[in-house]
Amino acid sequence: MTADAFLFWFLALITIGGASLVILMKNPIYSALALVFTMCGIAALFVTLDAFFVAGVQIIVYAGAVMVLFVMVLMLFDLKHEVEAFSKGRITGAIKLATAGLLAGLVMGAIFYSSTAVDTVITKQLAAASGDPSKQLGMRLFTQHIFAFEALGILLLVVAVGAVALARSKGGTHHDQR
Amino acid sequence: MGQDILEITINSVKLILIFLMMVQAVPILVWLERRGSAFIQNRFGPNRVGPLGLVQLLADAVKFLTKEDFAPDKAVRSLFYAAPVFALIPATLAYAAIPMSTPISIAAFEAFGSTWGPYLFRVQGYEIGVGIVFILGVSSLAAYTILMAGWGSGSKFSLLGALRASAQVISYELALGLSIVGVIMMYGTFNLSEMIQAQQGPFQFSAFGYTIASTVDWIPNWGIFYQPIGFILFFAAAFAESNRLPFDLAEGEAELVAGFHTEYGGFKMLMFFIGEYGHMMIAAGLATTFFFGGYGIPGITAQELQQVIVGWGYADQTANILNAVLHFLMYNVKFAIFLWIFIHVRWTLPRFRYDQLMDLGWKTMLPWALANTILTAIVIYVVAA
Amino acid sequence: MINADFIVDVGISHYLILSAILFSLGMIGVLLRKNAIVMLMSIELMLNAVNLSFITFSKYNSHIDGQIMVFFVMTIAAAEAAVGLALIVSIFKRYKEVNIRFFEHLKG
Amino acid sequence: MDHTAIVSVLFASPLLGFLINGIRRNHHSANVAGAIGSLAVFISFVCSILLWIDLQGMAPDARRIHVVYGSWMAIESLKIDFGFWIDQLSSLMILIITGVGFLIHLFSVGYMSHDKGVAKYFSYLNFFIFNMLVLVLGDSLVTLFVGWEGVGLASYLLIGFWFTDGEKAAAGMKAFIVNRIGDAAFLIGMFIFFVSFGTLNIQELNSMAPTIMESTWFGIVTLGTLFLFGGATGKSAQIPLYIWLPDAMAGPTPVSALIHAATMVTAGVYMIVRLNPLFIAAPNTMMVIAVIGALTVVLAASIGIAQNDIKKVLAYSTVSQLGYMFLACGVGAFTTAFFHLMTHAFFKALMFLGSGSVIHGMEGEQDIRKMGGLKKYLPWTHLTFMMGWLAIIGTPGFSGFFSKDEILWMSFHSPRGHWALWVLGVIGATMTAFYMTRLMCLTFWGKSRVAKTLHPHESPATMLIPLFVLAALSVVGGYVGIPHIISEILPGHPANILEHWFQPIIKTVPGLVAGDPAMEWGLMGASVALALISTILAYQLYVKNPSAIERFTQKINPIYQLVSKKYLVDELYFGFIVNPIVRLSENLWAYIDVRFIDKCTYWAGDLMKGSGSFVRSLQNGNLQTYAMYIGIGLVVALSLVMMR
Amino acid sequence: MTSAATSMPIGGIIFLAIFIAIFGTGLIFLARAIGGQRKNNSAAKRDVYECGIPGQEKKESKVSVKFYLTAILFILFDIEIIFMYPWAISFRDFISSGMGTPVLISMGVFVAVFIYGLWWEVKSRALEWD
Repeated sequence: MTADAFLFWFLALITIGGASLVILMKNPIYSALALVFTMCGIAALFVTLDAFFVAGVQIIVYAGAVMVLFVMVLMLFDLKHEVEAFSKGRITGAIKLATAGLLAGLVMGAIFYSSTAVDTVITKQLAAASGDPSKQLGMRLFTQHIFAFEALGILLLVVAVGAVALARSKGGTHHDQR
Repeated sequence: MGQDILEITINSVKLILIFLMMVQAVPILVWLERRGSAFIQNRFGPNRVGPLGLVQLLADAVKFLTKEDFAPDKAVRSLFYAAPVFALIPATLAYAAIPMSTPISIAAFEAFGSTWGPYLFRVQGYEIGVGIVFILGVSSLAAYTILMAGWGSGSKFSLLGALRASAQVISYELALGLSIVGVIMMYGTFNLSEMIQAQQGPFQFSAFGYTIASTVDWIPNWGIFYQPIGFILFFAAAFAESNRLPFDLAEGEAELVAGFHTEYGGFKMLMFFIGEYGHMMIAAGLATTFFFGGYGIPGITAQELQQVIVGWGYADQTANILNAVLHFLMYNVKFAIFLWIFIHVRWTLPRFRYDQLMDLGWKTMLPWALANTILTAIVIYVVAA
Repeated sequence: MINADFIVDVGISHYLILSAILFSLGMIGVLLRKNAIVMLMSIELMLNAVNLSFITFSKYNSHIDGQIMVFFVMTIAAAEAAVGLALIVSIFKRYKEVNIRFFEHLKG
Repeated sequence: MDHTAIVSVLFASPLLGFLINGIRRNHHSANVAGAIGSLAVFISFVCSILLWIDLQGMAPDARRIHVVYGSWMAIESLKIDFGFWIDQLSSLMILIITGVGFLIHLFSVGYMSHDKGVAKYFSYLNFFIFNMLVLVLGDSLVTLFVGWEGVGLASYLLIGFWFTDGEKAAAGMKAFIVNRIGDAAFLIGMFIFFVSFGTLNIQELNSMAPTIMESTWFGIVTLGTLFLFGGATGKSAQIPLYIWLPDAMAGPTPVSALIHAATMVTAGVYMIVRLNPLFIAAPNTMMVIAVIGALTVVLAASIGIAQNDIKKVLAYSTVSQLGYMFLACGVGAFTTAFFHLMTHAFFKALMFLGSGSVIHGMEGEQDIRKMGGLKKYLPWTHLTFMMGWLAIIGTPGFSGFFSKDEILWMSFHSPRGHWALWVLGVIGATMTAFYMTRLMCLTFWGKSRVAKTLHPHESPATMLIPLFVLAALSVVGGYVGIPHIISEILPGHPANILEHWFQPIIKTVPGLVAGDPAMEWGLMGASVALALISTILAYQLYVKNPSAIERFTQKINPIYQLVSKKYLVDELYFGFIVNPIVRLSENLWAYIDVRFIDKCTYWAGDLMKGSGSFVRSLQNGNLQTYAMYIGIGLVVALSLVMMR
Repeated sequence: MTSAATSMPIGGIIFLAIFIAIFGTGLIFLARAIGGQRKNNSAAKRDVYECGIPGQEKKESKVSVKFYLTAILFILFDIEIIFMYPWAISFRDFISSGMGTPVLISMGVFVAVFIYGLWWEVKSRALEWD
């Protein structure tokens, strides 16, 4: 087994284990921490795919920002006394599980089916000739995708305004119906 | 991690060494801090145990080890115990990415019946192409340590301290991240080694098609001359990131006792200390790298020094190693100066109020960092035109 | 199918299958967990799984656009998390709980 | 500067003015808002001049600038660009729009100085200018239509500017709805052309036209141009859709001058001139246009005689003058139509602004029966208004004379003309002379009937300067298009500049031959004489002998009533179109709807209710259940894809 | 770079992280072994520190929403800053390839939006602490 293959299987184990913990842990804080773990694993997978910059951004944005927010909210509202972790209903539960399982199975089937026709081993060099992939990303982002970039700027502004407005609201969507 | 078993071993040992270096640096820093503070405040400080009180470090470590391991009843034990361990990880991971000297190249040699090498060992944990992004990302994970400790303690003071500290850390991360955009623009790379390379040699730059160079050799081509505002912002933000005075709001004794580690004691406490000092070291290392030429020696480039050493009569291989040692010393001098500034500031400035702190981060440093970015962009654009 | 080659020769299909598994795990989380915040986290997990396949294809096709898409997805995900959490917090302020059943006002 | 930059500034300037004034709509300073608005239009005016100068420098048959900003839509064969076309015609048109527009902006600064919504007002005006430019410069019918709708919107907003007054808001809505009818026709026309020619680019359409000559009534070109003309009747207030224009006088007077006299209402004429090769190819359409134009001339002029509101008189006069332009188009004298458009823009804008000055001086009074003798209070207004009056009644030497007389001659002489059209035109001219003189008499001359409490005052300089400029233009504006017959007797034989300028792009109707000079002189003399007689008559009646008119109207009271009630056209429309439709719909509702359709819907509703109560159990409001449905759908879709 | 070299840092990072985790856990256990854990602590000792008074068990958390608002704003601005990184790194290349002006303008627009957002947050007092 080569180092690369070992790394992949190790990271696959970490990510799948972390993801399983996310959905299995009763305490949402543990779920969140498991998700941080998973995201770091995914970032490492990005590195094995030569996406260095995106891996760094994954850590900064997901692990360092988004999940901090989640953890902070969970801690702020101190949700130890959770009702029940999973929704009720055995039949719907079974259907839901089956749906997710089938989806994964179908995708896997498709991959196996097509991988007989396509070369499965990833070509190792990512356009190595054209220089630093981070620069390449920048060049492409600010030429081809410039409109999306500006639109995201506006989106972030709108979200900032909206989130502040929401966070300040008194809470609740309707009058209490209980 | 390497090509063959020797390289893997050396690289692993290197990593462990870096970690141990960080760990052992903490007692020294603690001693320095206590002596320094005493000096500043006209006291003696620890001076009984050993010469200049140097053995005090050992005594402290032993004292920490022998303390009772205690967790309050309300603590969430898993997080309570995991937090100090995790406090070590981000700091060390980030620090290991900072280059501390010129790489050492070892020519191929014969041993145990086979050919080994050639090797290129870097005096750093690992060379990363997107170094800055990696360091920023990893050090942003430090917020979890704080939150885990604060929440895991099950104490209100701890939680409030943790929330304050993490809010502070993330707020200043913005200013920190933005203050180095100008640096990235200057050097056009995320790689720390390449940045140091760019800062080698005497001061010179080109503008409007002319090359402007200093007439004196020893004025170095350091980033501080191009990014003074960026440096000030970066350094201030780094202070806040490491949770030290004047930014140690999380542990404002009068309000919050000791912040998120109120419930901690003994060795667990020491591990938080290591993490905190680790952040200080990262800040010092990064400031050195971005703005003060990294391991570079003013007045002479690494290649020139290599030539000089070869001229003294050493073989290339030996000269290479000597060169690396000299650069490593240079790095440590700069590094130590910054650490001393950290300590000095801590004992000089009073603590902020929390609203002042947040105002400073959001309403002063962020706009200034933005202004610095815009200014840099425009200058680069105009000068290159 | 599962043989030594499959373990040693890590290729595009491995990454894609991993991505599919992570996606399904996230989906299970969304479908089954009661806690709205955990549901949001599961959605993040699904997005991450998709990102992984984006990067895989980017590598496979030697084209940087996949990475740029991931960049955009991350932005959207962060925006979504910000707004989603703001909503959940406003629900929490009212009911002191974040059970998903408090979002059930739009029923037939 | 290259052309793209100039055109960009041309468009950006009023758009920016619109945005700035729109954003600061709550500021009440007329000077600032007016300065921004006027400056924006002035910059456009300068750009127009620059473009016109550039065109001058080009070879006569290559005078065109095509600016394309990019593709707007490209769906199979439908390709529409953000393209703008500047040639002899559109460059002159934008000169008129921005030039007259600038003067009217300037006038508005004084006129609207006391209004709270002055910033809003100027932002609308700039919006109008922008859209008018789009309309005029658009290189395809779609772009033209965008401007067409845009000016409609601006017109609606400005008619209902004082929307707190219900009647004025209603006038705005009336204009909008009546225009909608025309717009529907215009759209149909566009569709017809797209289906049959596969393009909506104006130049391409024009280049295809010369090979066609349709004599049937149901040919593609005839139908298409008829529908386009239908759109023009809406925008340019021709029979049967002219009814909105008099009501549109509810807006501020400068708006009436700019939109409802000088520019927007002439858009229909412009459109026809723009597409002249197509219209030439459809003689039947041209005949319709000519007849409707001539009828409008007479009808509107006759209503104008009996109106007492100073702006209403001018409004009907506008309708009537627009009728002349259509008459000219209809007989194939496109150059002359544009010529009249231009002179009309000068003198009618002048008269509207003059009336605005009067209204301003009379502190809002619009009824001419309560004026009279204003000459001594408003000397400058009187003087400039008189220039407009001389121009419109066709006094030889003034601008209106040249254009109107050319139209009359062409309607008689052109192969598409007819003596009956000439007769109608001359009747219209006679009536025009009469009611305009009446307006002059009642407003400025004779005895003062002004209420004792009112103290009429002359307007400030910002309002008078535009009047002077326009008055000068009204006097000399006609000399760019001196008819041949007159130029022959003038020293130096000045050429017909306008005809020369338009020659490369405006086609003449086939079969046009040089006319008999004696005949032309005769006809001209006849029409001038008739106009002179009616002028003197009006003067006699309204100044010298006011009691005679009293007796006269008494004698023909039924007719007078009919005319002063505008031939009851509004009532007719209500009686024969609106009310029957309402009654029909009521009947439909009572019998078909309630008894049949409702039953069906109830039955369908019950069915839906039944099935809905089943489906409702699926929609339990639970997010996760919904997510499950999505998942199941995904699985099904994926399996279907996989199975193929 | 060979494939081994590209995966080297990631291997090193993982190795170091695992090493520290094990090392740290070992230290914790070592400290426990040496320092020991006393049984039968008094209730006062086992309670969390609340300035010496008995701990209050009121769950009504009155924690300011500001913390979480700050975190939200942090995420959004952080992403905007992250967007500047690829721009910053390739800015010189853009200039040398003659595309400096459009790229500078597009980032100017983005930064203008950023500044407006910041200004709005300051103006709406979302960043006030009291």
